[in-house]
Amino acid sequence: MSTPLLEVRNLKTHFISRTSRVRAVDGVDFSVERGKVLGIVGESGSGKSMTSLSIMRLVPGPQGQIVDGEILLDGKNLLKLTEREMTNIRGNQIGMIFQEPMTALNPVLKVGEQIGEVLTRHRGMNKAEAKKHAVELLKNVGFPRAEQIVNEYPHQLSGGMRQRAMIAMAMACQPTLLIADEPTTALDVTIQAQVLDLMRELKNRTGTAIILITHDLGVIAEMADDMVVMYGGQVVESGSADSVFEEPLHPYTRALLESIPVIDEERERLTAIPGTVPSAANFPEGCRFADRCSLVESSCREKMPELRELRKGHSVRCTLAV
Amino acid sequence: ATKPVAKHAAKHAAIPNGGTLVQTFPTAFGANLIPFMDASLYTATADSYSFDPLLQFNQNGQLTPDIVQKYWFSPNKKTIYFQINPKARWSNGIYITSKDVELGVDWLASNSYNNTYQGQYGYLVQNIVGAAKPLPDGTTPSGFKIISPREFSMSMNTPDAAVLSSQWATIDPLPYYVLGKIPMSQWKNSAFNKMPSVGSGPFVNVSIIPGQSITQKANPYYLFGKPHIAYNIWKVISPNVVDGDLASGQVTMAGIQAKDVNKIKQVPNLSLSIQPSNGFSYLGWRLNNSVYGKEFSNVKFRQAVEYAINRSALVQAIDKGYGKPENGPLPPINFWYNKALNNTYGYSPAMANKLLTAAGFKIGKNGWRTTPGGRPFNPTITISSGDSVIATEATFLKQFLDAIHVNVKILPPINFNTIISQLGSDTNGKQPIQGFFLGWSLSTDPDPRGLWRSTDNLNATTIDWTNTKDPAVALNDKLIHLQHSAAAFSIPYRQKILNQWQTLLNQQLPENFLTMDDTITAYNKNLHGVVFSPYGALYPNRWYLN
Amino acid sequence: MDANHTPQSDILLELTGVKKYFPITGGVLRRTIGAVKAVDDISFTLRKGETLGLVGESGCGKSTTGRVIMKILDPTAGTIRFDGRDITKLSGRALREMRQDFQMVFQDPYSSLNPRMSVGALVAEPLIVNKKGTREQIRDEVERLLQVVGLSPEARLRFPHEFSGGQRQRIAIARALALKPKLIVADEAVSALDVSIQAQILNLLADLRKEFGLSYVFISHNLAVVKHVSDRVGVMYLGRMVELADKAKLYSQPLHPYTQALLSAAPEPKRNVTRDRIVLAGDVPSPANPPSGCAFHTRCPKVMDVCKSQRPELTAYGDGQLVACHLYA
Amino acid sequence: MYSLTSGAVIETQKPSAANKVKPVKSKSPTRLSLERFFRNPLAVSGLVIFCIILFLTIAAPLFTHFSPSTPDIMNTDSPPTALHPLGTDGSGYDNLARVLYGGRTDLTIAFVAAFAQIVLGVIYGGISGFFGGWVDNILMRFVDIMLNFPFISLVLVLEAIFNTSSMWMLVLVVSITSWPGTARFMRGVFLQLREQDYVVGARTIGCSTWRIIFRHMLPNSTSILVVLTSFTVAGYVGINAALSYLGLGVPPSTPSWGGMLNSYSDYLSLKTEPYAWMPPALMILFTILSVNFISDGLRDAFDPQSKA
Amino acid sequence: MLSYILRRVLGLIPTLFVITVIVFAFAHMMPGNAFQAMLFNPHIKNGGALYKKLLAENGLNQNIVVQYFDWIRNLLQGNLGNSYTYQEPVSQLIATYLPNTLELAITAEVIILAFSIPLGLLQATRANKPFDVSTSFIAVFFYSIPGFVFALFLIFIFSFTLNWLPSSGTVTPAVPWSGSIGDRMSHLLLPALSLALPSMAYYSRLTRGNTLQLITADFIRTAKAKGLRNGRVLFRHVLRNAIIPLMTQFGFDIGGLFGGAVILEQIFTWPGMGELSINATLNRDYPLILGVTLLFAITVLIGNLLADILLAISDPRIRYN
Ligand SMILES: Nc1ncnc2c1ncn2[C@@H]1O[C@H](COP(=O)(O)OP(=O)(O)OP(=O)(O)O)[C@@H](O)[C@H]1O
Ligand SMILES: Nc1ncnc2c1ncn2[C@@H]1O[C@H](COP(=O)(O)OP(=O)(O)OP(=O)(O)O)[C@@H](O)[C@H]1O
Ligand SMILES: [Mg+2]
Ligand SMILES: [Mg+2]
Repeated sequence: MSTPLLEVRNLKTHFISRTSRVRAVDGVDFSVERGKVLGIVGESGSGKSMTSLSIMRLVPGPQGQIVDGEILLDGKNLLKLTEREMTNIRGNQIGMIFQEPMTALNPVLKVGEQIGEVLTRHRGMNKAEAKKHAVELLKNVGFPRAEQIVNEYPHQLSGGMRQRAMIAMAMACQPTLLIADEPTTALDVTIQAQVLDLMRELKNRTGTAIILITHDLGVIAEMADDMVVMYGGQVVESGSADSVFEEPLHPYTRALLESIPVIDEERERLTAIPGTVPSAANFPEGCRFADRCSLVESSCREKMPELRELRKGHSVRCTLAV
Repeated sequence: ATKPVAKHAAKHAAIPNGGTLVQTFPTAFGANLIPFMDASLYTATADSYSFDPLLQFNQNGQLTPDIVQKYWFSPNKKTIYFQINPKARWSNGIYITSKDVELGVDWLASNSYNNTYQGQYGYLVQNIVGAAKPLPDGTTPSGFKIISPREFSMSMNTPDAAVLSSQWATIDPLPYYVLGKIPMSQWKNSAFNKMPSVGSGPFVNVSIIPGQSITQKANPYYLFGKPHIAYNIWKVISPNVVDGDLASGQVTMAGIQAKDVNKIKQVPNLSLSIQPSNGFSYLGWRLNNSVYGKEFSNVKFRQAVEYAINRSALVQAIDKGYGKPENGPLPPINFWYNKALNNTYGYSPAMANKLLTAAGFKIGKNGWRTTPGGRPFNPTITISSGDSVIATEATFLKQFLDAIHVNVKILPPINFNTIISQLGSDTNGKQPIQGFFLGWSLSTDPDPRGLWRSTDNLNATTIDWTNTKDPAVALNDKLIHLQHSAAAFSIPYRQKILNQWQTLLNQQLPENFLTMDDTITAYNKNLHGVVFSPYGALYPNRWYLN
Repeated sequence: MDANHTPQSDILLELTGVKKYFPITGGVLRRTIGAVKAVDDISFTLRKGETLGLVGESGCGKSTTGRVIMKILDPTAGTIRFDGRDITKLSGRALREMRQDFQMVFQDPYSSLNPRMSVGALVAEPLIVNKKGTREQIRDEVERLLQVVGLSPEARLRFPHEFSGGQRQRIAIARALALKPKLIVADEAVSALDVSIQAQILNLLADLRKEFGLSYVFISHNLAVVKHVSDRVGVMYLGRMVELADKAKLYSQPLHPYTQALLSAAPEPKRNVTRDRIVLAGDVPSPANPPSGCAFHTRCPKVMDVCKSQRPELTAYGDGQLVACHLYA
Repeated sequence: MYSLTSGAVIETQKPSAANKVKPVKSKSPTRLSLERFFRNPLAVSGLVIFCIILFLTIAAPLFTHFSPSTPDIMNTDSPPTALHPLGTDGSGYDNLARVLYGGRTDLTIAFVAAFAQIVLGVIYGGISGFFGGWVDNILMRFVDIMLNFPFISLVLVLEAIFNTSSMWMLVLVVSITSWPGTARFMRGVFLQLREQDYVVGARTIGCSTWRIIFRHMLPNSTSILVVLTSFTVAGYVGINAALSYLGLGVPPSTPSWGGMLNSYSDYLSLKTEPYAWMPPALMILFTILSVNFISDGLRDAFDPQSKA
Repeated sequence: MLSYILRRVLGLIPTLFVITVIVFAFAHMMPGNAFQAMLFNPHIKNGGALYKKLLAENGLNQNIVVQYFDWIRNLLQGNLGNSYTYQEPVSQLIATYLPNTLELAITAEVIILAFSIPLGLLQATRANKPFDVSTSFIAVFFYSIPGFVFALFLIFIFSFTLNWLPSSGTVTPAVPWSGSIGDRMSHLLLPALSLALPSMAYYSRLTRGNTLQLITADFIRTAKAKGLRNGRVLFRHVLRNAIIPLMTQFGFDIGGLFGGAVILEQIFTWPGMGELSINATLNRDYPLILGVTLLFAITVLIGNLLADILLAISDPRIRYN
């Protein structure tokens, strides 16, 4: 296989203020293959969004800083680029969609203008061309009335439609990578199914690789080729989706899978994970899951376990896993 | 008082012509500019520059020729004959004739004029035979006769020594060839009313910006010669910035307050004129007040108050010395002032205390005097709002009265309109006012009619002394009658009567006379030739700028 | 109907023909020009000790149903009977008395607790306003309640902002339990929580149910969660109940095309389960202007002509599975 | 492979690390806000300045033995002397005494008017927002009407009707003309609060209307109220000065900064008598500035998200 | 939108009705009336009779309710009556004075918006940097100074000391360039600035706050994720949204500016509505009081309406509701 499309190595994104240092992303490694879907799961606050924003170099400043690591897109380290060079990559080589379709679109600009903007910026089109192209893009994401939609404002669209418009916008320049940060969390199941379908279809059509961030293991199971499980700003497990679902190696991944009710099987009692996610401002020494882990040993609290490749292409950050 | 400036210098150097004079109004002027049309003081002032009266007063308050160059009385003193100056012309060169004077008289006598809100100057012609009541528009009173284009006469029913100086002299001729064509009922809406474009005075209007300014230019045909100054502008300027405008030269001449005199003296380009004024302030008492009317009616009380107040100190404190104590109903500046009144009621708390004690106002346990009946005596004094000097003066009055154990309370200042209305409502039994602090301003002639007689309509309100049963009131009325009777054509006689009248009021003190404040004018040093007087800055035609 | 199977005394809650319309005003004179039919003719019963799950997409009227039951909203039409008593028209003191028997847990644990009251005060408040005991008794009771929901009694002295979402939800539950209610309406009580925490709360709710014999109306859009907690499940669409059945039947053999689509669309955390996914086209229509006939006909893959004009009634099919669809008429 | 045991019947929450170190009695949100406030240097300096001003005003007799309301007729318009460090004014009042005592008037007007405005506005707006519906409709109509009133004219009219001009008059006029804005604002706040889950929740546990208003809604609007009040106070410190300019302020015998500033507000006085007008001007300025800083600080403290 | 405007206008009628009733009642509660002073003028012949005549002529001898409805009837015929003191139709007075006040208020608004929005944006993009801190301090400072004090200082500096700008009036009388654009502007500058400054400070604070909030908004992140450059993000995405709350504020303020002009009009001898309304009240000039109040209320409404329209233009969410 050739080099991966995107490689993230030892990424550290911290929020630094006079009184505290929030280690939102704390040494994350993963890679995305061309044309594949990488799913990232993890609880709220585990650093999923910050990881994706770090790739875009859109971490909210001035406190948020990428303090270490490399992000290689096609072998090119994004962290070394100037801000100006980076703007050429955003929206062009990497597209991004966000969780809240309600707020992710500018309420005062027409949908068509917002999509067209990407094209005028990166494809050098004039406004009229951009608008015409926007209609095409909207048709591609399944809008029957695309000609009207370009002249409408976001609030005139339903949640699902907005998310599709967002996708059209992110895909406008046919990026090689699409980062989708919880694209369906705010949507209803039936609409979620539509959007996921659409993403799959687009991926197949354009060969765009996707980073799909979610906390819904179901969505990952359905969509992802590879997956990464994050906890406390770190990757605790990564591998192909098949192998992780088949044999979850990390206690956290296991607990996660057992703690959710599933339609297809009857669970008398859910296996709850006690306690709460540790605060990113105040991580314990050693394994960050130790406090909640049912298998915890004293050694767990002493030293941070390394991410080890335990099976082929399947790594885990746990000393106990074998 | 400052001497008229630069009379002699003018003779040596040639007087320069041209320039613009800027004078100020503190608030907006009225929008009706036909003479006597508007009650606004400022409109009248502006009008006085563009319309000359029949006769004018000089700096000593005496009548001198103006449009009328000569006048004489018939032997029975009932008719006055007038002769118009042959040089008198309107600003467009047309000569002023008896017809123009007649129009002026007709206007003042007309229904249209008298039945409007502003018709207050109708009294100027009321003594002309046939004009006792307002006449239909355009009717000439039978007492007015045109003898020739330049001669006319006016008659009265009974000889009146004051009528010329206090009334007829001030009548303005009006341009017949303009206004004669317009029915008087329409004058108000005429273009001439919005801006009289011809006049007989030294300056005629050239443009008016409502609420802001009146621009006047020199009248080339002015009777006493074309003024040296080319333009005269009346500008409305807030009092807070007037001094700055004076200092920066944007305003040429403006009245200022006494407290500013020393500051103005430090401004290099300004001169000052300090002139006595023809008016005074007083402390009045409602003699018919239901609470303390009886006490106020006691002349000893009022005399005690007059002794108790250090009026010289008031002049020092309030007017920075630019003023005089006031002893009677005429200010010391007045030609007819009775000099014998000088120094009556010198500051003497001892006298005041003696008088009050004699009248039965005993000092109670709390240190304050009670009424002779033994009730607490805590009169209030009402003052009007809008001028901080008034409030200051009132606090001083309180201090002086405190010193003679009279516990007065100064009420919060209220609007002048409200005071007037409350003074009026006294008669209805509702008497919110006990003591009050106001002022009078006088016209040039001292004629006390209209105000001081028991038959005058104002007596019900401010001078309610004339309504009392006091025997002195009859004497007062008699003296007022005598001062304008036929005998009063003799100046010494009139002086004698007026002296008696002033003495009477000085003794009776219908109100407590306080002070006469000087009028202080600051003007740019490049303005010359102004004749300052208690009656204003005279003869604008002689002024010049360099 | 299925109420027939149960003796009347077993029924805790009964909704009959309940409607809730929100007026839409407009025009020059702000007249009512229409209505949002948030809940449009819903009937169901809840037995004592039973949990009824309500699922449906956003805006279908789940919360409104919950609020109508709670008497936070007055129904536009229909009757609500609680414990054999008609509470539809109840108000004032009588209502307040009655209210102790049914309590609510809200979705967002961040906004459902008054941030300016300490946890102790929050949990004590229902006891105080309903005058349940002396100060000391109330204090003891608060500590007991906190322990019941798995918090330490010291939590009493802290303020909500010091707790995580799951802990706050526990506080909210303690507060709801304070008055020993018979019914708890849980409106998306776990939706805002992380999956790991969600399980804690679901377990807690199950334990409480066992311990206190509670009944729940459990509102959620998560089919798996609803299945896990409920005995019976009602599926709502645009203000109407389209299917209501025992959970086993509903999940194994959904009748209504909408229920089928919903179930097929729910992603499962399992690899390689091949399901026949029914992807519905289009969006949910607006409840202000619902389609004629069957409200689902605009998206239904099995639509028939009759669906467009006639509104199907909720009728029993097979053994007591209630469904509102012309396919089963 | 390992097996995960299910937890106890009811999992007891393990106290998190953050909670462990904390003392048992923890800080209320208000307390935390105040702590944030006191960490804000600008706000604290504002508070200090304001306290100094307040002290100067209240303890005025300590700094001058002159009475601000007894004029000295023999000594008017005096420049600064040893006896009168700031000179005397046209009425012979000692300027220093006037400055010190004057704050009482201005601050009383500002505080009482602000307080009255807030109380009226909160009650009115609160009722309107809480009950909503037709009550709200009618009440807000009236607010619209009141908002349309020309303030200055109303001052004139009321002074004429009540036949007085005094500090309390001013307070009255200011309060009755300015509450509608507050009412409208508070209505919005209450409308919002009304929909909050915890308010709805309070109803479901049987709280009475009053309890809901006083225990749940008001405490949660205090932060807004505190900020609103302080901004309102700042707004009113200068009002007497402005009205004095039109001759509508407190009577000249009552000492007030506004009145002093006003009596020196002409070109020559500004130029030649800075010793007389600077002190009241600075007092007004510093009061408003400090109150503004305090308000800003309070807002940031109560609502750390807003950076405005 | 049209129906909205219509509703607002119709909704105003009862408001105006109540306002005029209250004002009318208040006006008549003031002691004295416009003609009473005549009774005390020693020079007027038959003052009493004339007084009665004037009362009758102006309907003041009638029942106050009748008077009010007379006024309404005249109003419906487009007649605002005659001012007692100015002796001119009220409508004509308003026509003379209103344009001046409008000129002042509108110029002030323009100054406010033109300066405070960019300033607020700049401050927000440099939040907590020296530029922001210093300009914010200055803003609070200006916000703290009473407008009239500021006016006096402006006059002191620009008019008296530097002699650059006139201190009063709307035009220079008696010069060839009187009334020219330049002349008018030079007169307008100081009063408009004095009127604008306190609000300018406030508006820039508001813009700054809005912008700071917007900078973290999701859709701004979206815009950045599209690769847009900073300038475009700021001016196209942030600014358009930042002005929305300003529009609402603007609506509230316009009436305030109108009323706030009263004092400045006095200082700058600006012949506007302020003077008219004060004189009307002092002189118990009922028709003028009512006329001015009516106009004031209508202005406030138009201001609000205008703000609503601007709001709708800048915020499509409102436009389509
Ligand atoms: N602006 C910020 N300042 C300080 N800390 C922040 C900031 N933004 C995020 N964090 C912290 O960074 C950590 C990671 O946040 P992130 O948004 O990446 O989580 P996430 O996994 O996306 O969670 P979610 O599922 O809730 O979106 C969290 O602990 C959060 O508190
Ligand atoms: N107070 C209200 N006024 C007007 N309309 C309302 C009100 N409350 C709810 N609605 C409308 O009623 C419909 C049903 O709302 P409801 O909150 O019951 O839905 P839901 O099923 O709980 O949705 P979600 O899953 O989003 O919570 C929605 O269209 C909503 O907009
Ligand atoms: Mg996230
Ligand atoms: Mg809901």
